[in-house]
Amino acid sequence: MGVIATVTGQKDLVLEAGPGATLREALDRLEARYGPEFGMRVFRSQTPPRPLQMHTRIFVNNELATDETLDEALPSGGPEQGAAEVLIYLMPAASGG
Amino acid sequence: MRVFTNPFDRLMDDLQETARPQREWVDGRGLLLIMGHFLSGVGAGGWAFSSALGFFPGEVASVAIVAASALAHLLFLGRPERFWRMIKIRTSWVGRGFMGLNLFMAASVVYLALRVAGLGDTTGAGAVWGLSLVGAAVIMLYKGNVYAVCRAIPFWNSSLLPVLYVAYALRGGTALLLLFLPWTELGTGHGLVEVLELWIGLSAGVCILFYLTIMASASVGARRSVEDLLRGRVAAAFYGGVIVVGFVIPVAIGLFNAVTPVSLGALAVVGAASLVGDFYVKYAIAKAGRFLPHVHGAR
Amino acid sequence: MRYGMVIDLKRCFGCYGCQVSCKAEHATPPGVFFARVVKRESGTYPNVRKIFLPMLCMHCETPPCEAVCPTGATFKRPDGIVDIDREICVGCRYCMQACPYEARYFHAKERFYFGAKGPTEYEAVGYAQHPTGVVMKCNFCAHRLTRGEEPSCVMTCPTNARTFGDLDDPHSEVSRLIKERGGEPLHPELGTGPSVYYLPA
Amino acid sequence: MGAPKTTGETATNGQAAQEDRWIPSACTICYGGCSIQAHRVNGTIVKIEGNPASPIGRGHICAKGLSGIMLLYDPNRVNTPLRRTNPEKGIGVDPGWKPISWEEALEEITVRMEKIRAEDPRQLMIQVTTTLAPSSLLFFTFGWAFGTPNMWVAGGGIHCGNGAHSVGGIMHGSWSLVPDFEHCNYALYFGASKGHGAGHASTPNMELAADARVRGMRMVVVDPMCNFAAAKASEWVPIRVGTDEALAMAMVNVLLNELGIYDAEYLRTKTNGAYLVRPDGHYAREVASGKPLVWDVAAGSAKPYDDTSVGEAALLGEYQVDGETGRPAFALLKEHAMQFTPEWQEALTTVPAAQARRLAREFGEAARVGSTIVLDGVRLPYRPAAAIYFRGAQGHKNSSHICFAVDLLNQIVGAADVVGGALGFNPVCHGHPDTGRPHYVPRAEKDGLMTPGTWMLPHLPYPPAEPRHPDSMGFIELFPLSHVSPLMASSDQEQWWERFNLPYRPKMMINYGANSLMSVGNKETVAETLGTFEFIVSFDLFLNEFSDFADIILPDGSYLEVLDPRPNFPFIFNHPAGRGQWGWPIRQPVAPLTHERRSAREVLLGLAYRMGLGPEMNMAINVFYGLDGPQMLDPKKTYTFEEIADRELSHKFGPEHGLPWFKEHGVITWPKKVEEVYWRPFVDVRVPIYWEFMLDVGEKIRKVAESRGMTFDPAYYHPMPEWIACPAHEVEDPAYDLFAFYYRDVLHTNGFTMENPWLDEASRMDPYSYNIALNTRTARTRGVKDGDTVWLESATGRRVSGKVRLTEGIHPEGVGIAACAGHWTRHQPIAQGKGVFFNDLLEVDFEHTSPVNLNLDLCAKVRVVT
Repeated sequence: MGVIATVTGQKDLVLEAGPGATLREALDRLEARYGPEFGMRVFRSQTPPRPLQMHTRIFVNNELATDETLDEALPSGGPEQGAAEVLIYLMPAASGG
Repeated sequence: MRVFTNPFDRLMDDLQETARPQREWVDGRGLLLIMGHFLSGVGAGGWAFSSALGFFPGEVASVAIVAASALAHLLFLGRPERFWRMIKIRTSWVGRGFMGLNLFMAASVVYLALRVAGLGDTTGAGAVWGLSLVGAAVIMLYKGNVYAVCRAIPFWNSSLLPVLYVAYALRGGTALLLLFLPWTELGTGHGLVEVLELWIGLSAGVCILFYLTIMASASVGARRSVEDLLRGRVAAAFYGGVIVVGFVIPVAIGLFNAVTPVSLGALAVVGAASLVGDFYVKYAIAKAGRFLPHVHGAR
Repeated sequence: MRYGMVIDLKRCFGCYGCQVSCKAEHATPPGVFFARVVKRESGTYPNVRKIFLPMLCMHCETPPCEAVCPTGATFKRPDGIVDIDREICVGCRYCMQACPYEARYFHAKERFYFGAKGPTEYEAVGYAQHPTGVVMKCNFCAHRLTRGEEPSCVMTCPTNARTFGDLDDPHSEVSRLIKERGGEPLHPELGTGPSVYYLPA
Repeated sequence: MGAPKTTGETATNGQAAQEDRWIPSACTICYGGCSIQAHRVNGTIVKIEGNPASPIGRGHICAKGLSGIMLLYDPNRVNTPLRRTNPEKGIGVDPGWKPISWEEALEEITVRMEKIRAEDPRQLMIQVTTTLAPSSLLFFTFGWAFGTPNMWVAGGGIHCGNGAHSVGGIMHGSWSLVPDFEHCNYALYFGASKGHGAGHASTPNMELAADARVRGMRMVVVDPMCNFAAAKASEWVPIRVGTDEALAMAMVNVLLNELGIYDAEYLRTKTNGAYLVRPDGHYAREVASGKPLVWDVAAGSAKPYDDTSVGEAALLGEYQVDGETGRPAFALLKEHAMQFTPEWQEALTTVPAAQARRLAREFGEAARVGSTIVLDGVRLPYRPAAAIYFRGAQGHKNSSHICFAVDLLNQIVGAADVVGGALGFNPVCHGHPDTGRPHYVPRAEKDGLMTPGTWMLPHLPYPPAEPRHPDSMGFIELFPLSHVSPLMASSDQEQWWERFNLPYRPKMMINYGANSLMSVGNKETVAETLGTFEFIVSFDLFLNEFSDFADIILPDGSYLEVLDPRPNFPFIFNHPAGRGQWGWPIRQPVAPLTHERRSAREVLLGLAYRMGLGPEMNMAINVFYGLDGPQMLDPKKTYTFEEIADRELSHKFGPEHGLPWFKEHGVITWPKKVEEVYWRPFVDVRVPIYWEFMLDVGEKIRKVAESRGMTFDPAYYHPMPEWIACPAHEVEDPAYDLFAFYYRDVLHTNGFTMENPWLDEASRMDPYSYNIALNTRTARTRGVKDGDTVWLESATGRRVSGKVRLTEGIHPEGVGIAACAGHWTRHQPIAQGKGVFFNDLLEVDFEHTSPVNLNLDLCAKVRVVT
C-alpha cells in the first residue's frame, strides 16, 4: 500500500513460497530484498523475538496478523490467484491527537 | 452604570444579586401602577376633604383623578380585558382595592349627580356620601396593605406601610385643595387647610423617618433596600423627590406661612410640591423593594 | 396525596442541568426559569463554603401567591401542586411580589433567543403553549406526572440530587430522606409550608 | 431509571397518525459522548434526554447536552459552502464570503490537493478539535491515506493531556484516571474535576462522585480555586498555581521516609521497584537476555526480573552485580524523595508543612496496605485511596514529572487499578460475550513493563518510539512521549523548521471544527502561522474567529444530524470506569440535514475516492476501525460512511447487530467482569516507578536537538520526578505578582458552547463563568472592586480584559478564568463579547513547552491594570 511503497518502491509484488511457509519467513525475505529500513518499519525490535511494529498492520487473506500468528503457516489458496494474499499497511509513525 | 438596559440583560444581572430588586411594580409599565397608586390616594384624600367642605370643584376633580387612577391600573395589567375578574376580596388586597374603587366611583358619581340635581341634603344623598367615604377609605387603606403583606419583600413587609400610605393620601387630598386656592375662595376652610396640611406633612415626614429607622435595623433584605434609598440606586428619587420637593419645601413654606401669611400662589406651590413628593414616596418605596435572600450570611 | 421534592445539597454541585432541562421541557422563553440554580459563597479564605441552591416553585401548603391572587387564577390542586389558570390570570403580578422563592415570571411579550432572527423551529412549536400578559411558573411537570414520568429536572439530574414523591406517605422515599437526613424547607419561618425540602450539604 | 422510551409512530386521539418518536443517539457537545434520546414530534426535536438504557449516563445528561436543541436550530449556522472573495487574511478582516455549490467547492479542493500530493503530501496539515473526539480522529485516517504526518488537535493535547494521557498510558494503560468511586474512601485530586464537570465520561462520573460523597468518601482537592470539585470536597487545599508536583513529592517523601508506608508486595511484582539500577542510572541487565536483574534475597544472587525462581526480590539495599553496585529502583526513589521535605514544598506551594504531612498520613492510612476484599466471589486487593491529576495539574512545562509524581502516590501504596484505588478508564475489555470483541488487554513490553492494550493513536506511550530527526511539522518523531505539538502553531516554528531543515512547508489545511485562533494561545502568534497557508478548508457549524483565515467553508452537520458508529470507543477515552455495564452506543441522525449541510465524514470519504485515494483510504479505515475478515473494506471498492459504520458494528457484534439494529436500539450493553475492572492482579505486567527509559530517550533527543541548537535540559528526563518551575515562576519583575490560569467551566466545552443561548443565560447567572475570579483581599490591596472591569497584563505584555468577581475561594496569587471565552466574531451573536479570552495571555513557543511531551505551559504571570 501507499506507505509501504515508499520503502519497497512498488505497490504489489509476488513471492513464491513453498507449503508451510510462515508470514515471518515471507517478511524476512522481503527484508533481505529491501534492506533493514523495511525490517525497522515492520518489526518493533531487531533482535528476536521480533514482534510486529505498532504502526504496522498486516492482513493475510483479510485476517489481521498478530505476533501470535506470525509464525503460523500461511494459508494457501487466497481469495484470488492460488496464493495467500498478504496486505502490509504501515501507518505514519507520527500522528497527533 | 449603563443608561439604557433591556429587561433581559437587567434580569441576568439581578439574578446574581443576593437580594434581587423588585422590578415588575415600578419599571417600564410598572410606572403605570405607581401612577395609579398615587392618583387613587390623592383622589380619595381629595374627596374626603372637598366633600367634607362641600367644595364642588374639588369633589369633581377627586372623582376624575380616581377615575384616571383606575385607567392607569387597567393599563398596567397584562390582560386588561379580564379586569373584571379581580373580585377575590376574601384574601387579596388587590381584590379589595378593586372593589373599593368600584364602590367609590359608583357612590361618588351618584352623590355628585344628586348634588347637581339639588338633592344633596336628602338622607339618601347622605347615605350615598357615606358609601363614597367607605370606598375612599378602602382606596386609601388597600395600597399600603398590598405592599405590607408581601413577606417576600422585607422592606415592604411592615405594618407601618399602610399608616404611611393613609397619611400620604390625606396629605395628598389637602394638597389637591391647596392647588385651588389661587382661583377659588374656600372661605372659612382656608386657615384650617393650611394647618391640616402642615400637620399631615409633618406627620408623614415623621412617619417616614420612623419607618426607615426601624427598617434599617431589620433583615438583610430590608437593609439593602434602605441602602438603596439612602445611598443607592433610589437615593436621587428619595432625597430629591420625597425629602426636598415633597417635604422640606412644603413644610418650610407652611411654617413660614404660620408666622406671616404668604400668598395663595405660594400655598398652591406647597400643594404641588407635596403632590410631587407623594408620587415619589410611592415610587421610591416600590423601587427600593428587594426580595428576601435565600442563603443566610452568603455573598 | 401531596407531591413533594427532596433536593440533596450534598449531591448537587451546581451543573445547571435542572435549569436547562426545565427550559427544554417547558420551552420557557428567555429570562424565564421555572427551575434555576443559585450559587453563593460564605466564609473567608481558606475556609470557604460554596452554596449551590437549586430553586423552583415550592408548591407551598399555604401558598402566599394563591392568597394574594385577586382572580383565583392561582390555585392549589388536591395533589398539592400549585398551578396557574392562564385563561383567568389578569397579569397583575401581585403573586410575584408575594412569592418568597422568586418562582414566578411574567410573560410580558413574546421574545426569542435569537432575537430579531425570530423563533427557531423549536421555539415556534414550544412557545405556543405560553400566552403573553400572564404569570407563569413550575407545576412539577404535571403533564409528565400524568404520563407516569418524574419531573424533567428530577430525571435529568446527573447527581441524582432530586427525589420526587408523596409527602403524605410516611414510607415514601421523600419522607424517608427528610426523616433520615434531616430535610428542611427554605424559609420555614414564613410558614408557607413548602413541599420542597433540602438535605444538608 | 425507567426503560428507554418507545420509538416509532403513534397515532394520537384518533387524528391522522402524527410522528412522535424517541430516537436513541449520542451527545457530542463535549467529548464525554453521553447517550441521549431525542424526542421528535412531526419532524421537530422538542427535547433531548439521557438514555436510561445506556451506561454512558444512565438516563442523565448535563446542561450542555440538554441545550443541543438550541445548537441544532441556531439560525446563525453555516448553511452552504462558502468561498472567500477578499484575498486579504487577518484577524477581523472580513473574507467576504460568497455562497458556492458543493461541486464547485469539492472540485477546487480536489485540484489543489492533487497538486500538493504530487509535490509532497506532507504539505497538507489536518486540524481537528477535541470537542468531536474520538470521532474526529477519523480525519487522521485521511491523513494516513494522503501520506501526511501533520495532524493535530488544535489546543487539545498541548493544553489538556500530553502529560496526563501519556502518564496514564504508561502507568495505567489508559487515557485518564478516576478514583474507584464505588469503593474509594480517600480521593486526592490535583487540579482535576472528575465527577464535577467537564471531561471524559463527565456525566457518568457526576453520578458516581455524588454517590461516593453520600457514602462518605473523603475528597481532598488541591486546586488554586474553590470551584466544582473543590466546592464539594471535604477539604480544599489552596495551592500556588503550577506547584502541585512539589506537594505530591513531599507526600511521597513523608510516606516513604517518615511513615514507611508502602506496599512492598505490589512494588515487587507489579512495578520495576526491584529492578537493580547501576550507578549510571541504567538497569543492571543479564548479559545473555538483556533482561533487567532483580536481587533474589533468599538465593542471595541477581536474577532476571521474570525468573520464576525468584522468591522475594529486594526493594532496598545495595548489591554487587558483575563488579558494579546495583540498587533496587525503589531504594533510589526512596532516597530521591528525601530532598522534597514538607517544609521545602511549603515555600513553593504555600501549603503548610503540617498539612502536607497530615494529608500524606491520611492517604497512607486510608490505603490499608495489605488488605483484601471479596467482590463477585473473587478476593481482590483493597486499597481505598486514590490520587488523581488532570488538566489543572498537568498544564505546565514539567507536565510529565507532575503527573508521574501524583501517580507515584498510588503506586507506592499499591492503589492502582485495584478495588478502591485509582482506576484507569477501562484498560481491559474481554469483549461482548457473543463475539469476544472488542478485546484488548495491556501486555508486558520491553523490560516487562506495560504497554496499553488499546490507545487513541497509533503510537503508544510505551515503549516510546526511537526519537529521530523529525520530518513532521510538530517534531513528534523527536518527542515520542508527546501526542500533539504546539509547533503546529507556534511563534518559533519557522526557526525550528529551518534549523532542522524541514524539507517542505505546510501549504494547505483541512480543519474539522477547530477554532485554533482561540484554542491554542495568543491570537497574534496563531494568526501568523495561519497566514502562511496558501489554502485552508474548514468544516464548520458556525463561522468563527478562525474562519477569517479559511478559504473555503464547508457546512457540516451537527452531532444531531450525522452518524458515528463509535462515540464511546476506545473505552479508555470516555466510557465510565468502574463496575457496571459495558455500553457501545452509536450516534445517529435524529434530525435530517437541512439546507446544503453535509456530514463531514461522507464529504471526506468522497474527497478521498474522488482523488483516487480509495485503496489507501480504505486500508487506513480498516486499520483505524480494526476491520478484518468479512467486514474488511476491499481496497479496490468504494463505500459510503453508512456502509463502513455497518461493517464496523457487524465486525464487533456480529452481522445481526449491524447498523439497522443499532439505529433501532441505540446501544448494546453487557456486564463488566471484576477481572476487567480490577485487572491489575490478573494481568502480568509491571509499571515503572523508575523511568529508566527516559535516560535513553533523553539522550537520543539530546543528540538530535543540540545539534540543531535546541537547548536540552536533562532534568526533564530524570527517571524520577524533579522539581522544575514553569516559566511563569521565573518571571523576575515584581510588578507581575499574580498567576492567571483557566479552568473548564461546567457549562462550556472549549469555545463552541458560548453561542448556545441556554448556556449563555446560565453563564450570565453564574458568578464566575464570564468573569475574572480574584481573591477579595488581593483585590482590595489593588483597589479593585467587585464588578470592576480590569486588564490583565502578562509579563510578556499581552493583555486581556474582563469583569472582576471577588471571591474568598481562590488562592491570593491566583487569577481564575473560565473556559475559552471572549469571542469577537459577529457570526456568533450570542457568544460575541461574552467572557474572557484567557488564551490570549499564552505564549506559544518551544520555551513554554515541555521538552518531554510538548505540553504547553498554561499559567501566565500577570498584573492587574485598572
